[in-house]
Order: sequence, then structure tokens, then C-alpha cells
Amino acid sequence: MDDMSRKPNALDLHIPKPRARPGDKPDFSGWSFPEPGATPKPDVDEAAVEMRDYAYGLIRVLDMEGNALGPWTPSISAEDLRRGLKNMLLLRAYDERMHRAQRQGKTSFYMQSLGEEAISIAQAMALSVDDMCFPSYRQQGILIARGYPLVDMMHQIYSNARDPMKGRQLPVMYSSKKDGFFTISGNLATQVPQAVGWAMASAYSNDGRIAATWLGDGSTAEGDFHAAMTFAAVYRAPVIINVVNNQWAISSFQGIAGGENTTFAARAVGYGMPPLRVDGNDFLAVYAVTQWAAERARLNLGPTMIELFTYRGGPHSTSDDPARYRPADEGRQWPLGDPIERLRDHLVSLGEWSEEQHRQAQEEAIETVRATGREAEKVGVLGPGAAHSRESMFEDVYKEMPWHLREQRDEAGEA
Amino acid sequence: MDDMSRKPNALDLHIPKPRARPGDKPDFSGWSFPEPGATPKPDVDEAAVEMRDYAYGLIRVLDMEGNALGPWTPSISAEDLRRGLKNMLLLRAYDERMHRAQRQGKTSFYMQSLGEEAISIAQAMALSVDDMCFPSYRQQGILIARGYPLVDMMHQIYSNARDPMKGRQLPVMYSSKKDGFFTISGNLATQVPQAVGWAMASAYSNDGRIAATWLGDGSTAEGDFHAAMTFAAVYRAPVIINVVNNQWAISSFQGIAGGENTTFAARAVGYGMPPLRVDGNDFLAVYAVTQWAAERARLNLGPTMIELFTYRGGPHSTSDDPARYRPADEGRQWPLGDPIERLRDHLVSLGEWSEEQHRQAQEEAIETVRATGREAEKVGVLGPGAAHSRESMFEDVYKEMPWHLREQRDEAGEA
Amino acid sequence: MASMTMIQALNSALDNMMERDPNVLTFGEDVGYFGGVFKVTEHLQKKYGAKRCFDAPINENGIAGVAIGMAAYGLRPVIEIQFADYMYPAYDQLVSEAARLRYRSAGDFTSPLTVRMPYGGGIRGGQTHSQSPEALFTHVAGLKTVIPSTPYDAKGLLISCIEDDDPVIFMEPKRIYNGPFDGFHDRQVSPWSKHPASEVPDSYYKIPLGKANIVREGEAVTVLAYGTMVHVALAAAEEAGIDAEVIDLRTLVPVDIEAIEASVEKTGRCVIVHEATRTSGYGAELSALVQERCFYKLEAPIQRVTGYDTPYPHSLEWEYFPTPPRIIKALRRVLES
Amino acid sequence: MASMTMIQALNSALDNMMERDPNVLTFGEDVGYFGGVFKVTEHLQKKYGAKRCFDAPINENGIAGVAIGMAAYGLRPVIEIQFADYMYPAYDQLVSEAARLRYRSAGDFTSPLTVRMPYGGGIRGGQTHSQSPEALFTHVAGLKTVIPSTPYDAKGLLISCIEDDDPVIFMEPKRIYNGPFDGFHDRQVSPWSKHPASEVPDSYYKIPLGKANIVREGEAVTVLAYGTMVHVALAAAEEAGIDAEVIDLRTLVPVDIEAIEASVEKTGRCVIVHEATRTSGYGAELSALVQERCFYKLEAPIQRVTGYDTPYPHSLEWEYFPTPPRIIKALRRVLES
Ligand SMILES: Cc1ncc(C[n+]2csc(CCOP(=O)(O)OP(=O)(O)O)c2C)c(N)n1
Ligand SMILES: Cc1ncc(C[n+]2csc(CCOP(=O)(O)OP(=O)(O)O)c2C)c(N)n1
Ligand SMILES: [Mg+2]
Ligand SMILES: [Mg+2]
Repeated sequence: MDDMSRKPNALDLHIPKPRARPGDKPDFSGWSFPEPGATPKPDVDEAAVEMRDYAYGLIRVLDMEGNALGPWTPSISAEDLRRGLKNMLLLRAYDERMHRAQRQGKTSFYMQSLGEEAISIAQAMALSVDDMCFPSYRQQGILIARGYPLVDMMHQIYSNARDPMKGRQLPVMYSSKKDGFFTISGNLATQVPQAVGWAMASAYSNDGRIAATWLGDGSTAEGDFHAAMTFAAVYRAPVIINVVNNQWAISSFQGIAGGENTTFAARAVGYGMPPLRVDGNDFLAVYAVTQWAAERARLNLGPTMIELFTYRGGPHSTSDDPARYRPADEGRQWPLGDPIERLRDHLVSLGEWSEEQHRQAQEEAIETVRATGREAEKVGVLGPGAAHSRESMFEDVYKEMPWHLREQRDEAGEA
Repeated sequence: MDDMSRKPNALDLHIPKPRARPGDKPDFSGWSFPEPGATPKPDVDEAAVEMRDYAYGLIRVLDMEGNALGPWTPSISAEDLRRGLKNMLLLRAYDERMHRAQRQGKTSFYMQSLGEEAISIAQAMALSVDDMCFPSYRQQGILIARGYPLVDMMHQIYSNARDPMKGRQLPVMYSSKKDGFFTISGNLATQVPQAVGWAMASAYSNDGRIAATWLGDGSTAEGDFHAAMTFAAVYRAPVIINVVNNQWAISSFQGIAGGENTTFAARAVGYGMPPLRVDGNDFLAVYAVTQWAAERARLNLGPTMIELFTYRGGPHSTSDDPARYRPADEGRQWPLGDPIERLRDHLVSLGEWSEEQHRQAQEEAIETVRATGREAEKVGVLGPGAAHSRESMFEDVYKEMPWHLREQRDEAGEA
Repeated sequence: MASMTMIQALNSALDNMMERDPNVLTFGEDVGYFGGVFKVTEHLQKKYGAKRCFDAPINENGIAGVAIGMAAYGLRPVIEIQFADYMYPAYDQLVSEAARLRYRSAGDFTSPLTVRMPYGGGIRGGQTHSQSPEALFTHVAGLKTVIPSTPYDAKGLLISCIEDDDPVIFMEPKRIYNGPFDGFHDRQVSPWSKHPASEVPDSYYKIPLGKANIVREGEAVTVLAYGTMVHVALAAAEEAGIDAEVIDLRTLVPVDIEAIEASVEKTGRCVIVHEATRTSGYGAELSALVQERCFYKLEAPIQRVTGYDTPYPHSLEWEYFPTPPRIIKALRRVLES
Repeated sequence: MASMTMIQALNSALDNMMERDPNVLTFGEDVGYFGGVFKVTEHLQKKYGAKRCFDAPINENGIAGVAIGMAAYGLRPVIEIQFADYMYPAYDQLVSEAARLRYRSAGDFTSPLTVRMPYGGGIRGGQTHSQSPEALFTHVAGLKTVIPSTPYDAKGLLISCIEDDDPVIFMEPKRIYNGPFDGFHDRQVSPWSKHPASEVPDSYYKIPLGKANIVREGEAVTVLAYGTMVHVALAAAEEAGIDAEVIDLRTLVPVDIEAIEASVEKTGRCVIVHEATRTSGYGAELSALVQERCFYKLEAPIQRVTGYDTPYPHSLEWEYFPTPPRIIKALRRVLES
């Protein structure tokens, strides 16, 4: 270093710090959100320049008593709301059991979406079934909402004989083309430019389908995010880019990803793209903004970026212990509540649901997961003896196996 | 493709197109700029949120008659202005001769900064001499403004025996640590995160020096730009990120880089960073905004991004022929004129300069370049016989030459 | 049938494929209106419209990532990386994504993508316009790597790559875009029109991937080369009057191991030539393969003639370039031992 | 002197260097408050402050690019890439910039940077937490590549890397972070404390780069390995009762060629072991070097025991991993021929 003697008004390096660490009490002081119903709803063809302020607000429909308020209130039947609620309950029960299964040594790894259920479920319901999803590893709810067999999800988690991925991928790295669910990557944010490319291909082909993609607050720092935003803006791709801001990467808070000076929705402003910032724990608001963005894209009006403001309720993954870097009760004190309870309260206030029905639905979800779990575990769990043949390890590297892989396969056989 | 039959309201792909191609007349219709002097000047510690609108305006000081107007008018002596003008003349004369030298086969490659002279010269003058510059290949004016020997620049262009880069680099890839000029890379935008890192190191060291970096409109699409903006914003690095928007990449116009839906300055808004957008052909305005950003950084108030709005007057490089993709006279019709003429007119209007002095200064610049050119060519030009020893090719790969390079050096010797 | 340069042959391949298959499109930096800095995509935008041949933002990672998404949709994108030296920003999408989609999804998603990139030196391009990074692709399971050496091969191989259902890295030896180059930079260079392999049909044809081409038969020593170096190796053999068998690999992965083995079994000697830096270059893999499979037939150590382990220099280019004298030296060494 | 795991030894190296040199700082994803997902930087933020050990945004290219700028300023940054599998986004900055600053500026600017990255499998990490991309660095002129195999070496080598004036890629075999691993995944694993090389001084010491370590002397065959595979190779030799000389390379570039030559000259046989995919892996370079330099002493073809040319599988991990039986098979093959 050329000079360590601190000069008068010398420079100093700023390192962002979260408001609370273990031992501190959670601190949301000074956070103020617009009132539920207070944010106007723009026409679907509103010019992006007119929408900049949406980057700095928060679209909310449900108040904390379960009332739906304001122009963003979607027209969605009580039947569909109940379906959404049941899917969130199923997702939570599924996460809970799979997380436990890893703890019991039945698989190597798991990632829950605890507290973020409204995002994957409501967004999947707001999209058309044939729209293509490029998720991160925390939107397994899309598969549930689209009716992908729960048992096949478990087969993947257990890398067992029925694992559609043939045991090749880490748990939660699902793939289902027929359900419009792109193969999950372990590399953060790579799916985002891919989603833009898929959307461009759909437009190129004069197709009617749009693409949607999800990445976390921490992942927005990756170069892929900039690539995706740039290409989406330049070619006006029919894509929805969803940033799930759950406040944390692994141990680093959203300030390290650039959330200290502005919102993540503001990134969209930089590209002249419409931003929508929404309470991610508000099923109705999430559903409504997704519908708006999907309609805009389908009308060939281009991309929308949505920041879904939420909180990661669980550990980052089964390899993580959040008690080591954030207050244990930060999640429970989250000012925007729990997405399941809030939708329950709404349905109850509508007279379309009751505590009793809720208890039952919860038990059904848990029982479904339990029964399905037993079925999946009968097929097998991850163990010393792999369920797939050694030969299968050499397949699908290429469409046809080249000579060197055939040799390696045979050589492995002799071993 | 799943379906080529165009459905009702099917999607379609948007490909940006420039307003004019060869054969068309240049079209700047509908372009409107704020009046010179019309843009207010914020306090140096103004909050970034308050500065968003600067991303969509254009800071101008000089009107087209050479009058300096408004709050951004810098306090700079006539002496310094004359120095700036002479440096711009020298830079243009240098570019002109080196471009010709390549055409004459004296070197392999050259890149001019024609029409962009105010940027490198005024910005270098507004920075402290020991501030560190991370330029692209079009800011050679920084070296001229800092008094780097013109003859050494030519030695580099000719890869001759006195080339400080030992003939290793393509022409224009200068480096001079003692002049605060970082080694130019052939890879676009890589210097931008490096500049942020250097600035962070300066802050880490409680130093007083700041960093400045330059990249083109096209290069803002690179992932490095996003990395740099993110790190600069997160750690509030004392750095100025200059985007030189000269309307063209090589053959692709700024719309392909994402300039169709918003400005490049708007990118800064996305990161909560103060944006300044300035007439890059207005020496005084460029000087003033750079001073503002430098003072802000030096006060430990963090980074600023500046969009310098200009026009690439020449071909992209000697390998390029712009007549094949843009109207030949687009540059001459550029609404914001020529930076040299505009500063000349200003000095004349101040009574600090005359047509006669200008003619003389021009001749002096040309003569200096001619004389220096002869001197450099005496040392040598790029030719069949390289000026540097074969052995030198193996040096500086590592600090000490490892065995395999020693062997390769010796083996090469036997050949 | 017409005489074409390699650039014209590549352009013809793209033209044929865009004509035949509406799912084929091409994009990259300056490839649209301008037709590419080397003109490989010239006229295609005019002929097929901007949607099928367009300029991309300067973000190689984005170009690759977007192409992968298009390929997953069902298109067959052909992307251009302006210089191989600029593929590094795209490396993650190519290695972590394109190469692995099929495997990780057990065939659910694939990435039939062709990545074109001019590579190699000898054009006074300095260290960022001269690189030969093929070994960075041959190490990656799931990618195929192809390098042509003539206009005829360039067209037939590029068409095979576009129709291949796996991602293919197609590296174009830019030094011989406009004419073969024998490595004697100080001698008169001849145009492609004088070379038989510049006779290229206007219509569609394919050259299979994975098949090498014996461009010179010989008994004394086997020379393995690809791209520009095929011509340099031939010139070296001629110049030295050595009975060398010169094999143009054409496909690096999967390599034509039968052709290599058959030749080395016959000659018992092997010289490998490439322009890339030596350490961990593709020559190392070729040397290991030959040594493992032909050990008992080898009569002399396998030699590598390669670029040196330095960045590609500007003024000392011809000291760096593996010229015929260097190849001849290696040939003599293996013959004398 | 204390018994340390490799993680503790690495932590101790960083601690010593931050203590000695105010220009040393470290950053990367989760390395600050949390101390890194593998705990290598634990306590350092507390001890030296957030400015000297901090979290970075999830942008590996930015982490590398920023570190290069810091190094150009005069600092000695040590960056962590959370998993080697995530180094690809940083590849351009490392290859095009860090590796070439000195050369392209003729020594005007340098990049004394250390890039730490856990690599390798055997931890059920699947294809994006198990890769061994060392060959992608050994091919790059201007970079050094170092891989330790014990706590003692890890500390001494890391200190040498930090003090080295060139950019160094320091790859950490994560499978043996907490204990040596002999490749028999179904057997009881022993902790480092039972291993002599876990005796690590708390104070500063260095192990020179470019020097290999003969970890087992033998006359019958030379085994070249590094990282985790050193332990697996030793176990194989023991298990098979073969008089193998096992060389732990420690530095891949520049490699200790004398040690390799001396051993193969003695044994006349060579087996190379690594976990990376075979084609164009570093084993190819080693094979080529040995073949070029020891040809007349070789009594059998050099064998490579490596990962297969597929992405790293999840459930079939132990079929993929080069286990002792596979190494023994190769040892027997070279001894029988
Ligand atoms: C390219 C890359 N770098 C680093 C990682 C390691 N990693 C996995 S998840 C994660 C945190 C991601 O945080 P965020 O994007 O906020 O998503 P969240 O987990 O909160 O949903 C990190 C650093 C990775 N998987 N890929
Ligand atoms: C990573 C990378 N990709 C592509 C190129 C090729 N290239 C050199 S300059 C250029 C255009 C840059 O345009 P811009 O950023 O606007 O700068 P300008 O030349 O206008 O000053 C391109 C595509 C490169 N040098 N590096
Ligand atoms: Mg997060
Ligand atoms: Mg430009």
C-alpha cells in the first residue's frame, strides 16, 4: 500500500452491515410500506417511463386482517383461492418432510421454500399452464401447482430408481419439460438469460407462450442478471423476471447484493423496463401483479421485472444454520406475516373457509405427504448402493455415446 | 419450433434499428436537449435519490455560439482552457498521423478518438494528477493531458525498440503506472471492476486518491459493467464510472446496447448511484461534471456514473469502414458540434483567443506530431524484423521465468 | 460448384441451413446489418430478415445464455463469438449449461447449439485477437469441438454441426479465411482459388463429425494437426522432403482415434502440431492417447510443436508461430531417434 | 505446534499473513461475518475488522476483477470462490487479466493475487459442488496452480501463494478438509489428528512453490497425484502391496519436473491419478511430459486413472470417483506389461 498514514479527510471503505445479528432483537424500525390497496394499477400498456415509482413502493392487496383492498384486487374465484391455499399447505408439508428426510439421512441435501409459498403457487396459477418457467431452486411450488406428481418429486429427492433425473442431480434440481419447468441449475442466475432466450424464441416463432424466471436477491449480482435484463429490454422479450427478495443470500443480507441504496425493483428502471414491487407474502397481490405482467407480455408489450418482497423462513439449505448469522426470531417477527395464514384469514373473512376446514386441509396435506413419502421410500432412498446402473452414468452426455465414453463405460465395468 | 402458424395476436420479435443507414439522410429529428445552463447543479453531497432526473437530461454549459451559461460553468482559468484546447489539437493531430501511419503500413492497427477529444482531455484536467485512470482504448488524451511523452506513445504504436510495452501489445494498448494510466486491455469492460477494486483499495488504505474508468455505450452490456456498478454501489467506492456514449459500437448503434428504451445514465439509477448525463462535446460541461464527481468521491461520498453523450467521428478502428453501416455525413451533422471548435469559439468570445492563434496552435500541433513522428520512425516502425529479442518474448510471463519457459526460450533459440 | 474462400463457404452453409430450416437463426456482435467483422454472415439479414440474422449486445455470456434458451425452445441457433479470445465471458453458460442440459435433465432438455468463433494468430492481432483456446473446450464433457482447414470442409462440417443435436464449438482458423497459409509469412500467399478444396457446391452437403482426413499419405512419421496448422505441416513435410503422413483431425472431440492409431501403428513416430500454448494444450491429450494406445509401436518420443507458454505477442508474432522450420526440426528429431 | 485440520491450517495461514502484512485482506461470498461456508475465514472478521475480511456480492467475475484492481494498487487480496464449480463466471478476469497484466504492461502492473477455491468430489455434492477444473488453469500462461494434500502443506503453501508476486490459483481438496480420505468410502474415516501432517506450527512458515513431495518411496512404479488423490493413491499402493513411489506434486504449474523425471527414470513405469475428467485433464500434460522426457526408460504405457468424461454424478458418485481398486488395476497393468 502506498501510504497507510491516515491523511486528513482520507477515504475509508464502507462495508454494509445488517441491522441485527444473533443476540440482537430483530429490527424493522423505520420500515414503512404503502397501505394495502393504496397503490394504483396502471393500464397493461402503460409506458415504462410512467412506471418508475412502482420500483420504490410496494403493491399490497390483503391487509393484516384478511381484507382485500384496492385496484390490484384480482378477480379470482373462491374455488381457486382454496386451491391455492391447499397447494401452499401441501408445499409446506412436503418441504417439512423432505427437510426431515435429509436430517434422517435419507438424502444428501434439501432446500425449503418456507415463508415463500405464495410466490411459486400464486405465480404458477396466474400464468398459463403452457407458459415456460425457469425457476431457481426455491420454486418447487410451481410443480405442485401444475399437478406434477408429488411422488416423482420425492423420487428425485431420493435419487431412487424412479428419479426422473436418474440420480444425476442434487436433490431439488427437478426438470419437467411437459410441465413447463426448466431443468434447475446449481449455478445461480444462469436460467435468467435462458428464459429471455426462450421468450425470444417464442416471439420469433409467433407463438403465444411467454416465459417466466425466478432468481434471488443475492443472485441479482451475477452477470447473468445484467445479460438477461439487457437482452430482454433490447428485444422486448415476452418474459417476466422475478426477483425473490427474501432478505438473505446464504449468510449475507440483501445489502451485500446492493439492496442498501435502493430496491431490487429499481434495477428495472435502469433498463427502461417496467418494475413492479409486491408483498410476496400476499397471495392476492402476487397473483395480480403476475397476471398484469403476463398479459403485458402476451400483448407483445415486452418484459416486466417483479421484485417479490418476502423473508426466507428457514435455513438456506440443510447445509446451513441461520442461527449463526441472524436473529432466530427475525422471521416470526416479519412485519408482513405468513402467506398461508393471510390467505386463510382472507377466505375466512369471505365466509369461504373456516378454522375447522383449515385444520382438516392441513391434516390432509400432511397425510398426503406422509402416504406419498412411504410410497417413495419403498422405491428407495439415497444410500450406499446407487439405484441406477453404472452404465447409465455414461448416457446422455451426448445424444450418441462417443467411442471414448463407450471405452470408459466398459473399463468401469471390468473394475 | 412447436408452431409456426401465426396465431391471432401472436407474439413477434423486436429487433432495434437505427434511424439512418448508408444512403439515408442523418436523422436527429425529435431529439431535444435541455438548453445550455438550464440544468441545476446539486450540492456535492446531494442524496442519490434526489438526483434521478439527471439521468434523463443533459448537462450543458456552452451554447453553440461559445457562451458559457448556468450553474455548471466551472471556474477554470483561460490559461487552462488554452492548455485544454492545445491538448485537444495535439490529440487530433496525433490521431490523424497515427491513423495515416497504419494506412502506410507502418503499423498493424490504430484507433482514433476523433470528436471525443473533450472527454479525455477535460476529464484528465479535472482529476488530480495522481488519481488512477482505467481507460478504454479511446482515451489516449489522458496521457497527452498528463504530459506523457508523445514519442513514447508513438514507440508503442510502432512496437519499436523503445516501445515501453516491448512490442507485446497491439497499438494503442498503452500503460503508464507513474502517470496513473492503467494497462489497456483488448477485452472490453474488464477495466471497470478493476477500477472499482483500485478505488476500494485506496479507501481501504485511507488514501486520498480516487479512480476513474471509461467504457463505451456498447461495452455497458458486458457483465463486467454490472459487476462494477454493484461493487461500487455496495462498498461506496471512490470511483467515477464514465460511459462514453458515442452512438456506435462497431457497426451496431446504441439501441443494440440497450439505449432504445432509456439512457445509459439511467443504469446508475438502478443501483442507487448518482447519474450525471453530459454533452460530451462541451469541454466546460465535461470538466464541471467530472470535478463534481471527483469531489464527491474524495469526500468519501461514493461513486458517480457519468454518461458522456457524443459521437464517434471516425471509423471504429483502422480495420473498420463506417460508410458500410451509417450515413457518411452523420458525424458532420451531429447537433452538438465539434468539441474543439466549440472551445475555440468560447475562448474567442472571452477575448482569450483568436482565429489567428488557433491557426498557429493547429500548425504547431501538426508540426510537433510531424517532428515527433520522424523521431519515432527513426527508432523504427513495425516491420518484418521485430525490434525486440526473441528471448524477451519469454519474459514477464511470471516474475521469475520457470523451467518450462526457460526450456522453450532455449529451444526457440536453436531453431 | 464454385470456387469459394472459407468465408464464402461458411456463408453458404448458413444460407443453405436458413433456407432449409426455419428454426435456424444466427446472431452475435455485428453479424446483422454489417454481416460480421469477417463477413461470414453477409447478406443473410437482407435475405432472411432481421429476425433471423441480427446484432447482439456486447455480452458473450448473454449471447450464449439466450441461445441456450432458444435451443431449449426448439430452435437451432448459430451464434458468433467475434473472436475466440472473447469467449471467456461466455464460458460459464457453455460449460455449466449448454454442455450439461441433456445430462442433468436425463434428456428432458437439450441444447442443439452451434458456437462459431474465429481463432488463431498470424494476423498481427496481438494477444486478444490471436488465441487458440480449443483445449478449454475439449476438456468439457458434453461439448463437441470442430475445426475445419479448407472451404470444402468448413461448409460440410458447419452444416453437420448445425444439424447435430448436441452443442458444438466450431472454431474457424481466421488466418486461412481468405487463402491457405503455409507458415512462410515472408513468401507470396496464394488465394483459395488455387486450392482444390476451394471447389465448394452451392448446395447442401455434410461432412460427418468425428472423422479425420488424411491429407498426405506417408510411411515415416505421423503428423497430427488441425486448422491452419494442417497447411503449415504439409508445407514442412514438402519443404523437408519427409515421407510424413499428415492427418487433419477436423473433429477434436470426439476425435477419430482409429485414423490416428492406424497411422501411428504404421509409422511408429508422431509429431503433434498446434498453435495454442503447449502446457495442457490439446496436443497433450493427443500425445497421451497415442502413447497409451501405440506404446509398443513407438520408435521415438512423440513431439509437440506448439505456441509457447506466453500470451500471444504482437511484434514477435513470427517467433511465436509454429513455423515450418520448427516442425521440420521436430520431424527430423523423431526420425533420427 | 498443534494438531490442525486442513481448514484450521488454512485459517492459520490467513491469520498469520493478515497479522504480518496490512496489505493482505480477504473477501468472497459468505467469508465475512459467517467465516465462509467451510469456515476457512472464521474469526478473521472479528479479529481484523470488516474491512479486511468481508462478504462479497454473488458475482465471481466482480470478486476477481475487484481483487485485480486491489492488487494493481498494491494490496495482496486473497479471494475465495465458494466452490471451484463457480469459478467460470470469474474465468475471463483470471485468464484475460490477472494472468496477463505483467506481460502486457511489460512489468508496469502486476497482479499478486491468491484465488482460493474448494474443489473435488466425494461429498455427495452433485455436478455443481464436485468439479476439479485445475486443467483449465494449467493451460493459462501467467497463472500458477497449487493444490495441497495435508494441513501442514496447506498452510505453508498458502503463505507462499500470498507472498508470491504472480497470481496463484490455490485449489483446496474439500473432501479432506476435515480428515484424510483413502477412497474407501465405506470404511471408517480417520480424523486429521491421527495423521502426522496435521502437526502444524501456529507461526508463519512457507513451503516453496514448484517443489513436489515424495510421500512414499518405491522402485516399481511412479504414481503422480495431488490433493485428495495422494491419499487414495497411497491407500491403493498399501492395499496392493506394490512398491510404488507416490509423488505429491503440490504445485501443478510450474511442476517439479526434476522430481518426476528422477522417479520415472528409476521405476520406468508411471501411473497418473486425478479426479478431473480425463480428456484434456492435467494428467494428459503429465503423460506427455513423462513420455517426452523419459521415453527410453519407459517399460510400459503410462496409465491415467481419472474421473470419467461425464458431469459429476450424484447417486453414482462412488462409481465415478477414482477409487483404490481402479488405481490398483492400473498399477497391476503397468507392472505386468
Ligand atoms: C455461480 C454461483 N455462485 C455461488 C453459488 C453458491 N450459492 C448457492 S445459493 C447462494 C445464495 C443465493 O442467494 P439468493 O440469490 O438470495 O437466493 P435464495 O437462496 O435466498 O433464494 C450461493 C452463494 C452458486 N450456487 N452459484
Ligand atoms: C469481450 C469483448 N467482446 C468483443 C470485443 C470486440 N470489440 C472491440 S471494440 C467493440 C465495440 C465497442 O463499442 P463501444 O463500447 O461503444 O466503444 P467505442 O468503440 O464506441 O468507443 C467490440 C465489439 C472485445 N474487444 N472484447
Ligand atoms: Mg435471498
Ligand atoms: Mg460506442
